[in-house]
Order: sequence, then structure tokens, then C-alpha cells
Amino acid sequence: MTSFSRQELLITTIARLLQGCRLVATGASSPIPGAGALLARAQSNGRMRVNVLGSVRNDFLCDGGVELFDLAGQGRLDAFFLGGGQIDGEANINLVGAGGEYPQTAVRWPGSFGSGYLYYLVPRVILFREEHTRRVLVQTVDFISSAGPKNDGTYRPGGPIGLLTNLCWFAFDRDKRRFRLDSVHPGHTVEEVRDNTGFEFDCADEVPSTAVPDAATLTLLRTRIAAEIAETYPRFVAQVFPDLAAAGE
Amino acid sequence: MTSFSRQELLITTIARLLQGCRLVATGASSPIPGAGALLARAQSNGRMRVNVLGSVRNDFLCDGGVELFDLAGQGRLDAFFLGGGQIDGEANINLVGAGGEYPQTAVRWPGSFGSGYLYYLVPRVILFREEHTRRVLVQTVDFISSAGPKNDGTYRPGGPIGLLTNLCWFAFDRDKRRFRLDSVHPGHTVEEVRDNTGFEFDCADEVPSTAVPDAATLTLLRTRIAAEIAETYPRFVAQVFPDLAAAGE
Amino acid sequence: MTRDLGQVPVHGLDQLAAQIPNGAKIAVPPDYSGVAMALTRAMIRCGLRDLHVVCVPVSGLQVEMLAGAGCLGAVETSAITLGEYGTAYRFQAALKAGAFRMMDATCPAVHAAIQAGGKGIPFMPLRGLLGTDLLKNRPDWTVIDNPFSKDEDPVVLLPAIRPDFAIFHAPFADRNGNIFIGRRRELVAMAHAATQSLVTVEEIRDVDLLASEESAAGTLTAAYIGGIAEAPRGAWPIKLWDIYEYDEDHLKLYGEMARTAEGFAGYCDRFVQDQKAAE
Amino acid sequence: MTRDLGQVPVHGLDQLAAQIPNGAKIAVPPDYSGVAMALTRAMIRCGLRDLHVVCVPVSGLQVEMLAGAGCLGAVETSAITLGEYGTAYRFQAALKAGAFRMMDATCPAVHAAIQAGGKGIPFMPLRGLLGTDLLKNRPDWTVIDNPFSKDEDPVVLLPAIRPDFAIFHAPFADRNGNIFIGRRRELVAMAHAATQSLVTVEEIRDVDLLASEESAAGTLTAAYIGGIAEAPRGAWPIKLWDIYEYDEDHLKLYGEMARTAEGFAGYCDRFVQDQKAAE
Repeated sequence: MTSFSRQELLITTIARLLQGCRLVATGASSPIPGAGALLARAQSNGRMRVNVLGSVRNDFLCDGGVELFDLAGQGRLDAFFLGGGQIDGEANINLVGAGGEYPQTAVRWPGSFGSGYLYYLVPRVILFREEHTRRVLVQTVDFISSAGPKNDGTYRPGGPIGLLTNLCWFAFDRDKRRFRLDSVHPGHTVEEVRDNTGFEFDCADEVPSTAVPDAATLTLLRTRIAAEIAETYPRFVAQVFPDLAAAGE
Repeated sequence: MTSFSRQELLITTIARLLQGCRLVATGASSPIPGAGALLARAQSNGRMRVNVLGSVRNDFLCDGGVELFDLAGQGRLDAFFLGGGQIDGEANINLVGAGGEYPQTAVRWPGSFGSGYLYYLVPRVILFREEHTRRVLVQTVDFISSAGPKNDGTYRPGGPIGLLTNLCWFAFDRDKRRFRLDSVHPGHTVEEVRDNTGFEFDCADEVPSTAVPDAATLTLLRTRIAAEIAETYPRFVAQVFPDLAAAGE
Repeated sequence: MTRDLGQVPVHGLDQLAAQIPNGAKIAVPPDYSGVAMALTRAMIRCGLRDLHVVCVPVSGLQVEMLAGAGCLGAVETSAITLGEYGTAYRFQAALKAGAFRMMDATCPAVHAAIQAGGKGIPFMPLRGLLGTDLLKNRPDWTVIDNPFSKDEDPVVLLPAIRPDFAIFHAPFADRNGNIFIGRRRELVAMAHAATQSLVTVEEIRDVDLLASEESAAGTLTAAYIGGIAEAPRGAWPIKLWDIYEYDEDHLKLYGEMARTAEGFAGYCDRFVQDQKAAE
Repeated sequence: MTRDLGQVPVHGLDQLAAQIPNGAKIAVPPDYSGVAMALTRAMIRCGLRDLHVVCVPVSGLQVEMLAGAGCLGAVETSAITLGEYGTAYRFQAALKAGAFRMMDATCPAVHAAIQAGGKGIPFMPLRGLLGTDLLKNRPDWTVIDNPFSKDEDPVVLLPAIRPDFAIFHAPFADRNGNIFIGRRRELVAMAHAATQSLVTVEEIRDVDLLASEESAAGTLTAAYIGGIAEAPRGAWPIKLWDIYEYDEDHLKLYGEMARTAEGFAGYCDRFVQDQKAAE
């Protein structure tokens, strides 16, 4: 087996989760989702469009900042990525602040960005947060920037399909309104996941290991995809794909 | 007194009615309002903007066909012109059709265009219809494309200030919801107006004659303004200002 | 004519028209934005029926000819006019015959409902319209009391329009299927609202419209485009921007022939059916 | 600097800032659209107070500095972030001190409310938001049952935003006061919604943006502009499109100095007050 980095596993996992999408977008400060989307596009046989925020070569929007949200409203945007200062077991996410009394929270994060909308409209939202700790993955978020699906009849074609972290992939069960541990990344254990997760989740007796990238995928990622994402995230590529970065200089 | 044509009187009357406006627009097939607006602009000391639909040199809109309506919604559009297949004594206008049962009317006109909106939003709507007959100026319109102001609390910053025809200028009294004959064009009489008007209107014992253009205004109109409006309405200029048209060839 | 532009298929005109099923809801632009007349003739050749045409916000010869050819199921518009080129005889005759449902509107209402469709919101409010017979005859519109006003404040709500197709003609497409639309932003609004756009262009250029800020500002991005056909003079006999003018002689000829159903049939024989090869 | 561009007056930066009264509602764009930072420094020099800032839809250093200088009365935004250049310390400190009213939103909600302002409609509906604490903390928003739905279908209504001023920085103005904005259409939306726009530009060019279809497509027309100031590198230390980049060294310096109120005061002495002559 070819060796690969943590970031490469996350990227290839994301690419797998995006299979079949026609239009995928990534937001600000999202090198791993961006690389994952570009990898999925490369594997889609020309059937996927990807919009990388901050890119010039991979940004096809012409109608200002609102167009991404309008695309979601039209039902054209198949997948998007959201993170969270806190994420809880019902998939509520908090991008605003924690502790204290809103708006004078003890900790203040930048804010909700588009989450309060995209989370409801985009069919395949991938929650992505590398840090997997009880600080982030909490029982109940302190502030709901965006609510997990409640099956209460609210118009909601979108929602989370799961949560990807440095340790594992949780699938989100929309009927049960709970996460289910679907796979643990190589080198990590269910116990480690449990120790570092503040919410309860479903878990089979045997949890498979997250599928690892094959050699062809890794080659594609380390050459064409790394070059593509370097346009928008040069520092990320210098760090994660130092060989390519060196060759490009 | 310099002699002038019927069209020149209408144009200079319109220019007078537009004094003090900051932004005026004219719609399709409107050479006389267009010339009137351009004349008013020339006399405004650089304080008036005019948008002539169909012009290249005098169209400053960049946001598609909707921008004119958005300008009206923002309260930026001070004056506009509307006509009517029928206009009645309460200033209801009909641009859709007459006779028979809607939508299978005996006569069908093109349709309402923007009237169902602009008539409510633009503070100084000038109703303009050259034909002054009982066929056009009716007791009650057969179809209300756009309703006269009713003082019923409806949000309505806009409405008609009056009606200009080949015979006269009627001011509209918004409180009384009636037209008042304000001036009769030179060469015509109150009796002629009354004979050719299908609705009742207020009328003082003495109705003044419509103010006629002075020589300086006529010169301005016949040179600079005729040249400006010729860009959009060459046939109109060839007919009304044949000297300029000939000089331009 | 089988190469694709990026992910956008390029078709012949009749192939492009064949994408449209009977009963489809199509959005079409006004004359000043670029009307796909060559495609309209192909649609008539296809024998399309029961089209719901949304004019954004008005139309002319395009709807007149679709009416004459019996293609219409409904017309949602703020006006149908041939301007100085005369009366829309076939449209008026079909209207009087009750051949289609007439949905009279006012320009900003069509714009607003199309914008609502493009935003994926269920409706858009609009000022005006109160007290009109337009409102009375549009059971699909509704009036609510503005919830943000302390006093009574009725306001019209227009349900979003989501056409199956936006159909228009533009000067050119680039090598990736992006369309140059300049400042004709109703084309953007229509394309956003529609499931897909079928576009005819004067030509396909081997350029990238997204490469510069200036050209990108006037571009409709390929993601909205379902198919493109090359159609030189594809707006004829209507004008296209400042690229070519109305064909006045032809429009006069049309106006004379279309006075009667028979005359219109003769026109179609000559200029719709027989032009197939040329187009 | 006293000549006008058509009907648009050209001012110096401090003169332009002086148009804004205390308590004004101003709309500002995100970093990628062009932030009028030189004008922001002039606003701080003016000692403006109680500004209601609407970020369309987010902001960064601009609101951070206005917070540090005590200019804010309310902030309506979907995020305040300095991105990779660190924490918005002054913003956070002022927020914790309750120095201004915080109105957290989500990006498309700000866009929609500004678009409603630009259309002159009283409100705009938006999907999403239901069940969030954003909605709970926005008493100015309301929820109605979609009148077009047969089933229960709650939908959020956002009241229109009509700022007194839209304030931004662009590459250039033409000789008639038209502004080149490319595809930064939030600038158009802001300008339409605002009573007037105060714009700084890298330069004034002796061209006519409306002369060609291509340049007109990326133009904000002068009718919306209340005043212009020339400000070369007027977005500094923020980037401007692809014209210049973030000044990383300066932003790091800012990040260090702004950790404390005293440090921020020192920063202002050096880079806000003392730069008056230079600007």
C-alpha cells in the first residue's frame, strides 16, 4: 500500500462523497474540500462542475456573491461544505460564539456566513472539521447558527449527509436525527473517537476502516489536482505536496 | 409671435411640466415625451437626468429592463409618461382592450407594459394621448390596466398630475379624483374640448390658453433638441423638423 | 455540429427545438434583448403544442407566430406588440378564439416573479397593481397585508416563475459554452429561473469570456445552458442589439400576409418550412 | 479636486467622509469586492459616531477598525473576519462591552434584504433560517405561512434595507461619474438600495464606460453616485480584485498592535491620523 498523508485521506474521502454530483462549490479557507471537489471533478468524466471560492480559473460565477446562494435556491448546487466552532449530536452547528450570553459570548467566532441558508437548501452538505475534540463536538451547541434537520415539515431539500474529521466519518441519519460512526481512519480507533466526541452516536459492533486511496488516485491528486488547487491555496500545497511545490518553482 | 407646430407646443408644454425633476424617463414609441424631456434637461442647468428608451446616447441604464422599475421603486424616478386606449374621468387607464368580455375583447391593444406599477410609484406621471375624442376619453374604462388614485390608504407615492392631448391640458385633482381643464391650446376652445371628452371635468369660467413657447425655446428645440431626439426617432424628426433633417443630410 | 462546448452540447436548430416537449413552460425575452427567431421557426416546424410562454416582460413577432401556428397553451405577458410594424393579427385572432389562456401582467411583475424563480424563493411582493383588472384576472396572484406595517397596507404577492426553458438569441458563445449577454440582464434572470436555457448564437468564438473582468461582467455562465445552436442572423427578421436592425421590408410583408390565417399559412410555407435547409 | 464628473461631485477623502452624519446607515462590501479603506480612515478622523453598518454580506478590517475607533452603533453582518490575518480583537472587545447592537445574519439574508431595498419592495422572503438562534435574535425579521402553499409552510420575511449610503472602492470612474464594478454585483445591489453611494476609485479615466456593450455590462451608472474621491491604493491594506494583494506585513503589524485598545490607539496615531496629508 502506498503511504499517504492525513490530508490526502481527507481529500480522497471527500472526492468519494461527491460522486454523482453535477455542481459542487467550496467556501472560504477550504483547501481540503477544494482539492476533494477538484479530484471528484477529474474523476467525473466531465460531468461535474466545481466552483472554488477565491479561484480565478475555477470560478465560473458572473453574478456577484449572491449567485452561489441563488444556485442553491434553484436546486442546482448539489454539495457544499460547512464547519463549526461547535457541532452537536443533532447536527446543529454553531459558527457564532460559545459561553456567556449572546451576543456577549465568552468566545466569538466570525459568524454564520451562508450556513443559515445553505444547510437547508443543499442536498449533500458535508460537515468538515479537522479538529475532533469534545470542545468542538459537543452535546448541544451554545448557539444555533444552522439547525440540524428536524423532520417537522419545514421546507428543507438540503441537510448534512455526515461529518468528516481527522479521526473518522460519521454518516448522519436524518430519520433518527443522529450521527452513526461509519468508518474510522486508518491508525485510529473507535475508542479514540468515543473519547473525543461530546455527543452520543450510533455505532455498529464492527466499524470499518475508512477506504484508503489507490495508487492511481494518489498520483492524480499529487500531480494535476495539487497543481489546480495551488492556484488558490499555494501555502497549503507547499505544506502538503512539497514535491509538486518544489517542482513548480 | 413665432409660429409653431402642434407637436412643438406639446413638447414645450411637457418640458414645462417636468421642471424641477431630477430623473425623467420615457418609454417605447414616445418621440414627443422624449423631446420634451430632453428640452427640460437642456433648461435644467445640468440638474436633470433623462433616460430615453431606445436611445444609445441618452440611455444610462446598465442593469437590464428591470432597472427602470427598480428606480421607480427606489423613489428615484420623478416623472414618466403613460397613454391609454381609454382614459376615464377618474384617471383609470386601459391599455388592454375594449368591448366584449375580457380576455376576448372586441378590440385588443398590446397590453399594460409597466403601467400597472409605474402609475403607483412615479410622483409625476403625465398622461399623454394626442387623440382627443370620446372614443379615447371615456366615462369609465372597460378594463383597468392601472387605476387612478383613490385616497384609500393604498401605498401610492405616485400618480397622474394631468392629461395632455392635442386640444388641452387637464390637471388631475387627486382629492376630488377629477380632471380640471387647466388650459386650452391656441386655436381650440373649451366647447371643442367638452364636445370631444366622454367624461365630466371641472372647468373655471375662464380657461386660459396654453402657454406658447418663446423664440429662444423654439430655437433650442429646433436645433439641439431635434438633433438629440433624431438619434432615436429619425422619422419623427424628418416629419416635424424637416429643416434640421434636411440640414443633417 | 456535434462538438460540445465544455459540458454544453451544440446542436442543429431542429435538434435544439426537439429538446422542448409539448406543454413546456418557456421564458422569452423582449426584442431588444435578442429573440431566438430561427429557433422559433424550428419550434413551429416541430409542431409544438400547448406551450406556456412567459414573456420577460413583453414579446412581439415570436409570440405572434407561435399563436398563428397553434403552438400556444398560455401566454403570460405585459404586452404583445409588433411596434410600428402593425397589428399582431394572428395573436389577436387566437386570443379571440380562446385558443390559449391569457395572463395579462405588468412588466415589473414578470421581472419580479422570474427573479423569485431565480432565487428559489416562493414569491416576491410588488407595489402597484391594486385596484386593477390585471390583479382581478390573475387568480394565481394574491394580496396580503404587509406584516411589517403598523397600518393596513395591502401588497400583491407574485408566485415565483420557474420555466422549463429560457430561450433566447445572443451574439456569441465562447469555447466553454458561456454566453455573452452584455447588459441584457433579463437574460440572466430568465436563465437562473429556468431549469435550463436553450440558446442560439450568431457564432461560437474560440475565446474564454471568463478570462477578463470586463468580459465576465457581461457573461451568462455555461452552468445554466442546456444546449446551443449556431444560427447566424438568428434573430431575423427582428433586430439584434446594435448588430443588425429589423428587416423592415420583411416585417411589412409579414404584416400583409398574416392578416388572414391562409396568408399566415402561406408565409409559413415560404419562410418557416422551406427555410429548414437554410437554417 | 473640485471638478465634477457630469453631475457627480468629486471631493477629497475627508470632504467625502464629511458627507456622512453620525447615526447614518451605511452598506459596505466584502473584501473581494473593494473596500474603501482610505475613506474608512477619513471617517475615523471625522470622529463619526453611532454608524449602523450593513455588511453585504460580511466584512473584516473595515468594521474591526470602526469598532476600535468607537464609530459603531449597530452591525448587521453574516461574519466579521480578518481571515488568516488573525482575530478581530477590537471588534470582539467592543461587542463584549456592548458598545453596539449586534445583528447576526446569514449571507443570502443580507443580499435579499438589500435587493428588496433596491427594488423598493417592503420585504423579501428567504428559505432556511428556521430553527436558528439567528432568527430568534432578529426581532426585525418575521415568519409567515407561505400563502401559496396548501400545507403549512413557514417562511422567513426580511424587511428591506435602505441604507443612507453605500460605500466602496473601485478601480476607476469614467469622465461622467460612472463606476467600473465588473462582476461585483453586490455593489450594484448596494447602490440601488442606498439613498446615495460614496465611492473611492484608484483613478478617474477620461473614457465613457457606457460607450460599449462590454464595458457597460460591468458599470454602475452615475445616477446612483453622490460623490467620488480619487484614492490610489484606496483599499490598502486590503486587496483590490486582481489589481493589488493584501499587504500581509501591514496586516500582521495591525494584528499585533490591535490586541489592546492602547495598541490600536497607537496604530491610529501612526496610520490613520498621520496619513491625512498623504491621503
